[in-house]
Amino acid sequence: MTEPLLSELSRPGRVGQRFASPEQCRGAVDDLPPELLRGELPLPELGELDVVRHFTHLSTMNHSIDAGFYPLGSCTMKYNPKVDEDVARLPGFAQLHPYQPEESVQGALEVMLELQRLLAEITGFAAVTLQPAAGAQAELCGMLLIRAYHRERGDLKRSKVLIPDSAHGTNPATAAMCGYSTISIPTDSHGNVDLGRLKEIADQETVGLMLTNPNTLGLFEQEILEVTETVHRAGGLVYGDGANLNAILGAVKPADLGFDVLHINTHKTFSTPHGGGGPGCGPVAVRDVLEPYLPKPVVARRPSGELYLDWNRPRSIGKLKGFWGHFGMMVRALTYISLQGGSGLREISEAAVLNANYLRARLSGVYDVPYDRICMHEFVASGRSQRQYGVRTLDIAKRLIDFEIHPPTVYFPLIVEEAIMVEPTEAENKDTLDRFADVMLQIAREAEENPEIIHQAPHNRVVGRLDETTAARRPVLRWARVPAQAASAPAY
Amino acid sequence: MTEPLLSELSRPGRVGQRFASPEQCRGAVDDLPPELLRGELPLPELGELDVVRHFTHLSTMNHSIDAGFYPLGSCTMKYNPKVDEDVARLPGFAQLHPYQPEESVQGALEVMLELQRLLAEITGFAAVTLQPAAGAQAELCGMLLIRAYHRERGDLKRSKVLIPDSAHGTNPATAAMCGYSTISIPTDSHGNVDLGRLKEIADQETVGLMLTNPNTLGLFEQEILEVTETVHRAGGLVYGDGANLNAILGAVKPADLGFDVLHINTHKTFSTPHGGGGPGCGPVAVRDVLEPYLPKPVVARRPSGELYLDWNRPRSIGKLKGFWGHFGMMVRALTYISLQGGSGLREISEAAVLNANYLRARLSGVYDVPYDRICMHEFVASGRSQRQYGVRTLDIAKRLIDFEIHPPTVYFPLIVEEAIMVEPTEAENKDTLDRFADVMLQIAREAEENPEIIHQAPHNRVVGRLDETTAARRPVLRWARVPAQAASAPAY
Amino acid sequence: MAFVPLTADEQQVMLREVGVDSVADLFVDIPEHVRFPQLDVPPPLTEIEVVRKMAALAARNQHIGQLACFVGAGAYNHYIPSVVGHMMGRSEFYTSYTPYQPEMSQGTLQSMFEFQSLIADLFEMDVANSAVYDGPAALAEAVLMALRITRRDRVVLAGSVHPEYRAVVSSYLDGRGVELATSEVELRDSGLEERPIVDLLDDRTACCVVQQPDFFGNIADLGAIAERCREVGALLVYVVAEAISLGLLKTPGAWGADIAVGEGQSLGVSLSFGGPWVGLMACKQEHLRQLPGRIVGATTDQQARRGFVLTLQAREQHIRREKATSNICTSQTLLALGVTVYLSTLGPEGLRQAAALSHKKARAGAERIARLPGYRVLNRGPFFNEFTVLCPTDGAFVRARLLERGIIAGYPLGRDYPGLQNALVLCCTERNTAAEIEQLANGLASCVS
Amino acid sequence: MAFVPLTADEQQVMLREVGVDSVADLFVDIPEHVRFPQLDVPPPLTEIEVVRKMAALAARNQHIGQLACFVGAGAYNHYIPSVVGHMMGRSEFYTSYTPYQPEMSQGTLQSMFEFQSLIADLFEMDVANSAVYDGPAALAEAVLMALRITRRDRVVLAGSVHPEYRAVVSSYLDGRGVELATSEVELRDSGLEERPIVDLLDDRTACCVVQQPDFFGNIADLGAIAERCREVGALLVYVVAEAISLGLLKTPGAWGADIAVGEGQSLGVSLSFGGPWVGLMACKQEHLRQLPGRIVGATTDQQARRGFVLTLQAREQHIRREKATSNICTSQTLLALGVTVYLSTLGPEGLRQAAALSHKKARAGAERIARLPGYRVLNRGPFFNEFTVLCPTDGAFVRARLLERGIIAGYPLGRDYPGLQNALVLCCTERNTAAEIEQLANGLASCVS
Ligand SMILES: Cc1ncc(COP(=O)(O)O)c(C=O)c1O
Ligand SMILES: Cc1ncc(COP(=O)(O)O)c(C=O)c1O
Repeated sequence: MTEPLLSELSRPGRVGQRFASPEQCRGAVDDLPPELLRGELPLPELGELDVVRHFTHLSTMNHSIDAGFYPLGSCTMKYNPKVDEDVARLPGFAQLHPYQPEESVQGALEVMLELQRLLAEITGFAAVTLQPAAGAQAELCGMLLIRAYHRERGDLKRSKVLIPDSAHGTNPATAAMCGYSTISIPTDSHGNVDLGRLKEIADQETVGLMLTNPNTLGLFEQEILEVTETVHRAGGLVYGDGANLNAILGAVKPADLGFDVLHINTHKTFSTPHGGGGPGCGPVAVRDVLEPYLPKPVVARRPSGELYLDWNRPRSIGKLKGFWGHFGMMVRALTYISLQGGSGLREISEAAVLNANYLRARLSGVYDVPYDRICMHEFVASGRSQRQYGVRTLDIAKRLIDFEIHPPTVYFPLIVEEAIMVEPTEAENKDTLDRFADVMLQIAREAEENPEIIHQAPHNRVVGRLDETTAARRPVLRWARVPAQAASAPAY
Repeated sequence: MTEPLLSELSRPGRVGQRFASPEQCRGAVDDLPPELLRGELPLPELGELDVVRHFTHLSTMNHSIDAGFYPLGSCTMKYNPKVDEDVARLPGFAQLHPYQPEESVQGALEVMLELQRLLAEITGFAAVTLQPAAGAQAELCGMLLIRAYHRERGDLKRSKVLIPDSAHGTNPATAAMCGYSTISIPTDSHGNVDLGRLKEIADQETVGLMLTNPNTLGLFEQEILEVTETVHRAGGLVYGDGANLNAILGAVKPADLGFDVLHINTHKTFSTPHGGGGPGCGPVAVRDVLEPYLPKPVVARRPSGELYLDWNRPRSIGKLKGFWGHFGMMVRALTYISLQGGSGLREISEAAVLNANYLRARLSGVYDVPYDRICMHEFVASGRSQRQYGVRTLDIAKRLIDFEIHPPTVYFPLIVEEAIMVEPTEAENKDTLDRFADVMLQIAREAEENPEIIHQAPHNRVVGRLDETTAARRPVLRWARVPAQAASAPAY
Repeated sequence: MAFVPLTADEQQVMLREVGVDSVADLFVDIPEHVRFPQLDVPPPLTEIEVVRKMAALAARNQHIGQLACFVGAGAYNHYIPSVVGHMMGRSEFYTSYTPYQPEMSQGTLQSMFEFQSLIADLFEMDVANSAVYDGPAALAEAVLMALRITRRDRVVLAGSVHPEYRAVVSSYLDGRGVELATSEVELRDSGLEERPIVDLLDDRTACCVVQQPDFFGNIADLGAIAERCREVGALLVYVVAEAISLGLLKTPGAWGADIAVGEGQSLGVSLSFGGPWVGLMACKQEHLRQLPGRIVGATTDQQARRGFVLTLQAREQHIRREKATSNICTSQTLLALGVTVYLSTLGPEGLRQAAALSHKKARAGAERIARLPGYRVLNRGPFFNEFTVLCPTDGAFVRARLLERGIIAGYPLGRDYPGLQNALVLCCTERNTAAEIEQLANGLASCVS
Repeated sequence: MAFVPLTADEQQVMLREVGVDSVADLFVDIPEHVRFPQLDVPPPLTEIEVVRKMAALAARNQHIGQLACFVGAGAYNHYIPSVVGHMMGRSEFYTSYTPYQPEMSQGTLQSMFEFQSLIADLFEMDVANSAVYDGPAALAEAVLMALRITRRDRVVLAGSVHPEYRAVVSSYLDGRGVELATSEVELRDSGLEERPIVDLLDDRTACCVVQQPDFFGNIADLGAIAERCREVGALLVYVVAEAISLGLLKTPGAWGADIAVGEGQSLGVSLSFGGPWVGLMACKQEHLRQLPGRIVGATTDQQARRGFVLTLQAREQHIRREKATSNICTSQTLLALGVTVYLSTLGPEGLRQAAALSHKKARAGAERIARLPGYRVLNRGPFFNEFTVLCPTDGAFVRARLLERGIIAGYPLGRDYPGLQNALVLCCTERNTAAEIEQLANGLASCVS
């Protein structure tokens, strides 16, 4: 059953929460000039039980990690230990005002400092900022750092950012936000950056290269050292998109590969839950030369041992977001890393990589796998050979829904036709992997024998396939206004 | 989809939680004689994610108050404000050891004392014990108090407990647990205790009368004062089953009606969640003459103001359960009563009664309502006129499930043929009541026009009607043993 | 605050449908002179106010996260994995009723079935019910069961059974003409000693109740007692107050118990100042129909899909009324769910670890305290995670002194065992650290003057 | 601990299927000399240990449940109804991804649609997106939007806009050749005064950014500014840092804003030391295709059932790459859900109350402090729930003194406004009690020496 909108459930006069009796509020705003006050306040009127039932119903219309497999490539949808949530909700973390005097938040500053140190160690870099809100903002941060670096060196003519054609959309979008132009670097037949082309293109106008490694094909760049070396020789810096860090924890430190900056998505690698589309948290790790430019303030320790926020950072790029970043996510990430320990981190990547290769092995043959070599934490298959039966990757994705499995990422990366990008993560057990593989193989058989069932999928959800074209052509982006009866005039 | 059993999900070697490395445990129990140790420990082996998915899946197979209407007569399935849960989980309440020194639990003892006072005030009695675990244990407690009272007065020949034929099963079962015999009192044509019969039966062998008021027909005993008077004249006491207290908060104090003892189900009236079948909490309120017999210990205040547990109660009936009762439920009940306040309590009963009468009015005519007068918080309809179409109350109940509505209590009270006992509670809004009435009327139409659809209901649940006869004849009450491989020998 | 969702307009419509003028008209059956009394209950609080009020009350307690906890005595401070609370916190579980309509309650029913299975396996007994109120109530029900099964009228209790458990048995038996015999516990030079319970058993005895580990922490060979029970035809009723011990110790089933009961609190249930917890109850197959409480069975629907139902309801009050095996109705399902989540999260390895570490720390504590001048450990044989210490002075006094140091120093035996005024039962779990044990020892040492 | 569920046996089977001998063989593409480095990361902790560690860190903070909180400055201590946390805590919400597959994500999608509707109505703007990172990022995106829409290259900011918001705008604009002009704020005898921003507007100006209530708490008539914007063809960008004010104040839409942004933290989001919160963003219909971030639209399936989808994705990076309106990808959906639950729980009456009580208490506080010798309230006109106070001494010093009394005494303006070293911005919400206000006043009085 679909669920009515809040506005449709509203009944004039219902109240979910009051903070005082109406009498206690009377006269409260008499001193304010009426021309500064609003008229109607057309919010829905509901009781607490209405609210609870509404959102409980809505929740049941979602798939989620806690309910089932979610092999969304590039997204690292892994299970988050429940204890992370408990820790983040401790009043000593959740109920801190960002502008409390520093002496009253020493524990919180310690969390930040320790997490910075751990992330620096794991990635091999000299310094880390925790401020960016998510990967995309971290990219902006990193590119601003690179700009500041070139600028301080008087190297002002650099304006081109090199980006592999397999890159995530945020990379070119970020370069553009910085006012840079972008040059696309092709992928070679092994799934690596085309080193030859890179060498031709990299020059004194090159700001840098934005590189994801393992790349979005799930493959480790086989000539990574030469790639980064090439950019450095041209005077550019190498920005690492760390969205795929889950593959290489304890396996390699990105700094050792020649990256100069790297962002980390804690909401992928360090297991802060994804919340239906955020919040994230995008720490940025840098080489020592870039450290002076990090956003302010920076957590620092006085000789007395006391921690404080250092605003005195004259070379800083400034602020990226309000306050100090997504502290709640930092608490979870530190909890998670503490649970795993150094040995556990390596186990994570090992299992993530083994799981992906296992699924690749089980599916390849029936599904095309364009770059069929040992992959890292994910691999990209293609639905192109199913096309002969009139079945497209989108159809396969929708059919998976019938089995309560979330479809993999589809049609990305753009360089793979009918792409199906599968990232199982280390959190899943072999039974789950086998079931997924069995279902995928069954769907491949159905494509031949009974494509109708695939075309009509999904069958059992609250809605079937939705008309996205009309949604975009004639956008309906809000409800019809709530009838604001009881709500019409300010009561006091 | 049905869900596998934990035992079926188990894989040797999987671990959800460790408390130490295996090495740290080694040697830990070397000092214990092997003949005192167990062999196999055949528990299922699962990871944390397996556990989360399993119970998340199971949860989605339940109906619940947060998901929908639950008009189970006699059960008072009302919505519980979420803040109750938050308060009960405060470490200062949830993490107290019952044997902490009293100086370290003054706040907890204050909660108990205040709740006792409030319950005494609401019911009109002199004293309250919070110790019983639920209504049934409260009944045991109350009957033991009554026994102690008769015994101390040397009145040893009383052995018969009078119980109306409409009573809940716990009433006769409790009397029997005390070693008493029971005499059933019929219900008159108005739905009241048959006063004439009561007068004939009550005599010097009468321990007392166990009376629910409003009774299980949802009706207020119209001659309640004469009923209690009759029992008192015979030297018996009147035990009040307070399961239906939700109807009369602020409307009448049961002590004013002649009851001597009354139990309260906080899990009904004072909104502690029902947990799929408990926990409950069954405070017992008594007249002053019964106070000395209350279970020990009793919370008391020293002249200094300090609270303590008074064990020095020589006339006490002893202990009913471990420690001081279901403290977690007491915290919720106090929170709830504090939120409602005196005025809110009366509003609760008024709305509960109005809602029940509204539904009675909407359904009567189409469904038989055997005692069709103003009811209190619930009413009992009957499916007997639907029987002519081959549809029974059980079928109607199952058909409601198709509409995501939990069926009312059915086939109780026993004195109403094909009983359908509806208790909407005050927590539901008019839209929900109307939808229920509409669905019930639709089902009545279906009974005439399309009984098949009713017989086959429910249609959309994870299972259809289950074979209860085989379940009872050849009971399967546990899983086949988990293969205990990794688990076979103690590792240390 | 604002829990009644009816608006004034809706109320009018409804009153009209009912055919009365006002809400007050619905209450006319209540005798007028007692109708709508004044209630001396404070006015409603807002949610903000109520949270402030309750948080202030909570803050007047020192909780065990703030203290070093060395008290057990039937209530154990084991670690509860985070996942337990998250699963119990699913509103589908905690806001549902007893699963009377199985098609709408398979979640609860299957988890109850799993609980029964886990408890039966943990105890190595044939069948378990799906919980009763708590350990003491479980024992009382077991004794009533034994009386029904044997039709005898004498009950023998070991004096080393938890005093609260014994007190509850005694209340439940009040006035039923049953003789209760209890073995005595004495303080000797060699330590605590309990008079042989076998001497109390005779052919009138319905059951013999023993607790393992006993209230003082001891673990004993129960072979002779089980043997003697068989000889006289009494049932062996076995109490497990500290269920974590079953990760390690020989089980009730293996010792030959006829009925085994226990407290499930140790297995994932918050201490919560004593409740709600969950009573465990299991028995031999032959006694199944005398077992009280809810029991869930597996069955199938018409399409042969597996499902679960409440079964054997002919034992219960709502069907059998005065002939029921017990009056129990609302029980402890949510807590049983907690136990089920806990045991499935720990699995065999986790549970063994919890038991082994609890024992190891208790042993370390006992060894440390035994070396303190003025203190004596009274256990004469092996113990699990509790041990009894004789202090140089009154046990309650020692507790008060140690509370000042942030330590809960055990359970003072004075009220229950008059000869043991100076004794404390101390407890360790996997949560206690070596540093805490050291603090305890130092605190105890400071009480010697 | 133990998060990788593969057992050793399973691993072997899987390696065989993949066709390699060991897991290490899967990592051969990594240059050997940097493969499998040592990590200086401590060994794994058990859950018990990690909870102990983190709880100890948390205990080194004083949280606002333990303090009387009079600081706002873009972060507001409003009461969050219990139900908000319970709904956000549904794992179906917090463990799902961005709703790329609408059939499996209707819960998230519908709640996002509801969020957009609520924000549009609250702001009285035509359309809202479904959130960006936070208030400052929303402002930065709004400025970028204005630059794109007007194709101009000058941005005017009121000096009374939150300093962090202004700093973020400045970083986002770095190196883009945009001129940033800011109106000055000065301390006069009559109080704080801001130089007229209208004087800064010209026909190169893409947008004029104002905040209401402003950083000092003031509420002003913005009619003239809106008028001047229209004249010069600049967009009016309106910042609401304290969203509760919209329960009471004339809205951005009513003032004529072209783009309105805000911080949603006030509306049911935990302070959490500054994040994660949620940026609100709304605009006039005509600018819709320049709006960044996720947008959800209503549509239907083939059976004409209503459903919701991510729409207008041609604005977004995953489709348009370097031509996208923004690079934003992961956003703040869970927090937007919190706002949605909050607003639907409060409804018009609750939100009006929160606003009215916050104002009432702030007024009471300001009146009380204005009477203290040595203190001066600098607001010259009406204010909402914040007001600026000139202290007899350094603001940071006053804060430190009051912390000793358990009070957070406002935000010291010294770092951001060098002339206002002695000034504090103080804030009240519906949570502050009269007793707390009295403590604050007494504390401030004690700083006068
Ligand atoms: C490869 C890659 N880069 C960047 C991003 C952007 O990160 P975020 O969503 O945290 O902004 C993603 C996330 O989906 C990604 O997969
Ligand atoms: C009328 C009546 N009496 C007694 C009881 C028993 O109460 P409890 O379930 O709390 O033991 C109930 C509960 O269903 C009831 O409805």
